[in-house]
Amino acid sequence: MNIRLTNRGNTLVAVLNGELDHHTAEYIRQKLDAEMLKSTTKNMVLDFSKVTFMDSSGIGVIMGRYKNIQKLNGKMSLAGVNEQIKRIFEMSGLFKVMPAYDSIDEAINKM
Amino acid sequence: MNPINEVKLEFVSKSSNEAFARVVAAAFVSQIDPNIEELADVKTAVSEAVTNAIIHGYENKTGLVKMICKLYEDAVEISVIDEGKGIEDIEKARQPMFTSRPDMERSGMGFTVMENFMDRVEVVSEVGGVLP
Amino acid sequence: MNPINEVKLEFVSKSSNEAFARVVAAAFVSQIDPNIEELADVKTAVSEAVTNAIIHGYENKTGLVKMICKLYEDAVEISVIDEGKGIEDIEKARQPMFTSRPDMERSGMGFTVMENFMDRVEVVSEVGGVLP
Amino acid sequence: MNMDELYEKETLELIAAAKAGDKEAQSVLVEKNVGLVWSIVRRFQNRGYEAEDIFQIGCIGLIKAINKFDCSFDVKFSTYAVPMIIGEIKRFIRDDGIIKVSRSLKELSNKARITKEIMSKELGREPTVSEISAQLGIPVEELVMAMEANCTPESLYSTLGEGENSSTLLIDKIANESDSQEVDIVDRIDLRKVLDTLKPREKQIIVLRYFKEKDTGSNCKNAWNIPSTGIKN
Ligand SMILES: Nc1ncnc2c1ncn2[C@@H]1O[C@H](COP(=O)(O)OP(=O)(O)OP(=O)(O)O)[C@@H](O)[C@H]1O
Ligand SMILES: Nc1ncnc2c1ncn2[C@@H]1O[C@H](COP(=O)(O)OP(=O)(O)OP(=O)(O)O)[C@@H](O)[C@H]1O
Ligand SMILES: [Mg+2]
Ligand SMILES: [Mg+2]
Repeated sequence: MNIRLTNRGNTLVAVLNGELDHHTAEYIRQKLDAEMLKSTTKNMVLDFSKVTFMDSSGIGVIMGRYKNIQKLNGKMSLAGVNEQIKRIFEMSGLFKVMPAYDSIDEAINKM
Repeated sequence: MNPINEVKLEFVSKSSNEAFARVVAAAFVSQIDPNIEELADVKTAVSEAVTNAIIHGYENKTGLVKMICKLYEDAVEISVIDEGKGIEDIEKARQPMFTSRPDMERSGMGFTVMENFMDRVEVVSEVGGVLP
Repeated sequence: MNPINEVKLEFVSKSSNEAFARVVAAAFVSQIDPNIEELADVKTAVSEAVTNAIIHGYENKTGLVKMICKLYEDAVEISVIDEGKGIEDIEKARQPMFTSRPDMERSGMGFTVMENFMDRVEVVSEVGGVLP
Repeated sequence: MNMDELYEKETLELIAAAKAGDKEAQSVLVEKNVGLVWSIVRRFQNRGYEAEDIFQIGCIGLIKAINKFDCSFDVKFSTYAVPMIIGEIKRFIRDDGIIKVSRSLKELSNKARITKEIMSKELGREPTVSEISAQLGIPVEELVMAMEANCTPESLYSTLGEGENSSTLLIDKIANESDSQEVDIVDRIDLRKVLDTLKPREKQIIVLRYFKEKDTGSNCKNAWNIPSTGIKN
């Protein structure tokens, strides 16, 4: 699993690549938190288009970031979620708190 | 009914073995020639069970996780077993969003995911067995 | 020296499990990110050992084959174990072109291949154990 | 003198003749060992080469073995020839072998994803793993592994974290872990335990060892070379 981070305006865009499970979750968590701490961004877009596997550990990572961003009065959204992962998000009611879009650009436009 | 094929895997409770267990389960299940979605379902369910064994059962200490895969004429059965601390209240544990470890950013969705991705999930547990 | 990681696999001596054992070994070895040739070598060696267990050890009857994979800092060790009939003369068995089953179109190259594809091959055996 | 010895003696005579320049003797020797070469070639299948090509390379190895074999070696010719043949084949395919598995699996997994998309459109349903693997021309096992491409995405030798200055190698971390509590449990599932449970008369163990140089740097010399003194025993 690796992660590519870029700032677009006051939105942090994170492209996740690989498998998001308990083993890789900690690394992703650290990367995202470190970036949020040092930059002035308050919104976040997580791009899942390159994520090949995810289990409930991924929900934990997302919900954890969501809580932090709420404290900053920021917004969070998802992009490029495939069917398999979408099912897990639906199960956990994640879409009730953040929207998902087809692409990063769309996510940023609707931010 | 006796299984047509059966394999048993034992591994150390390291998080890096989660992906390993998934490959093994996927390789076993591919005997029944599933499609990619079905395979992904099995992998996700196995991942949940193995992760639970590592973080809840053994609380990240070192222990052995067993995975037994059985192939029947019309079904595949995968058991993930740990000898860790056990589950006190299974019914509660299976509820969506119940987690004993919110501090670890767990969402309490593991069992729910397993139930949704497999046809049947059985949980058997005895409390006890704290690692030496 | 203690291994950094270790897994144990047990499977029924069915020829369809040969490919399965290869995947498991390959998945284990890929922890050290080998190159394609190295991985192919390991898979071939494992395949030879597992095939021997099935056809010679158990003579195609049903038995259990064990595979233990260990990761050390600078090495991977894979053991393939059967409880079949055993090898009478190990030195002879290891010679290129020696086979006890020319009738089965075996070429007697299994051990030679293992030796050449791995850095070291140990063979331990006791004769006996006919399957019930 | 038994059949084996007779055969070996005849071989030695042919080798002597071949080394002295007798082309006829050389081709008789090659002919006699065609089966040997093929039985090695078979072990290189599924690596993306034509068997016939590998066979030709194997024969070059065989001829080298004929030319280099010395009757004073005190081993059977075949014992000497096999590592030479394998070595020749490996040198031939080594250039491709440098590709890391992690990378090739990732490529394959991408291919599999695309193939799957195309096939499900064509079939009007999800293709099964065997259908996809047939389409890609790879065994099902390869496909299953590839789809778990991130099985071990990080090389043990890659640095933790991405920053230039983070110099902790993953291998160090794992090595440290293994110093602590990891140790005793691993001990418990030790081979010894398994051995103890086996009835002694039924013991049969084959240990394969695969040493990996700690430095996986660009060349993988010792680890994979056929030892030039491959004629011990
Ligand atoms: N193997 C186990 N040993 C002991 N307790 C367990 C085990 N598996 C699950 N549990 C208990 O059941 C609870 C629910 O498990 P579940 O997998 O549904 O959620 P979670 O692991 O807490 O969170 P998530 O899986 O979403 O990350 C856990 O919080 C834990 O208390
Ligand atoms: N697990 C085993 N149990 C009993 N005998 C064995 C076992 N493995 C090998 N042998 C004996 O050793 C001989 C040599 O094994 P080797 O793998 O080199 O050749 P082979 O299996 O006969 O032929 P090939 O591997 O080329 O198909 C076998 O013919 C058999 O007699
Ligand atoms: Mg869980
Ligand atoms: Mg053999």
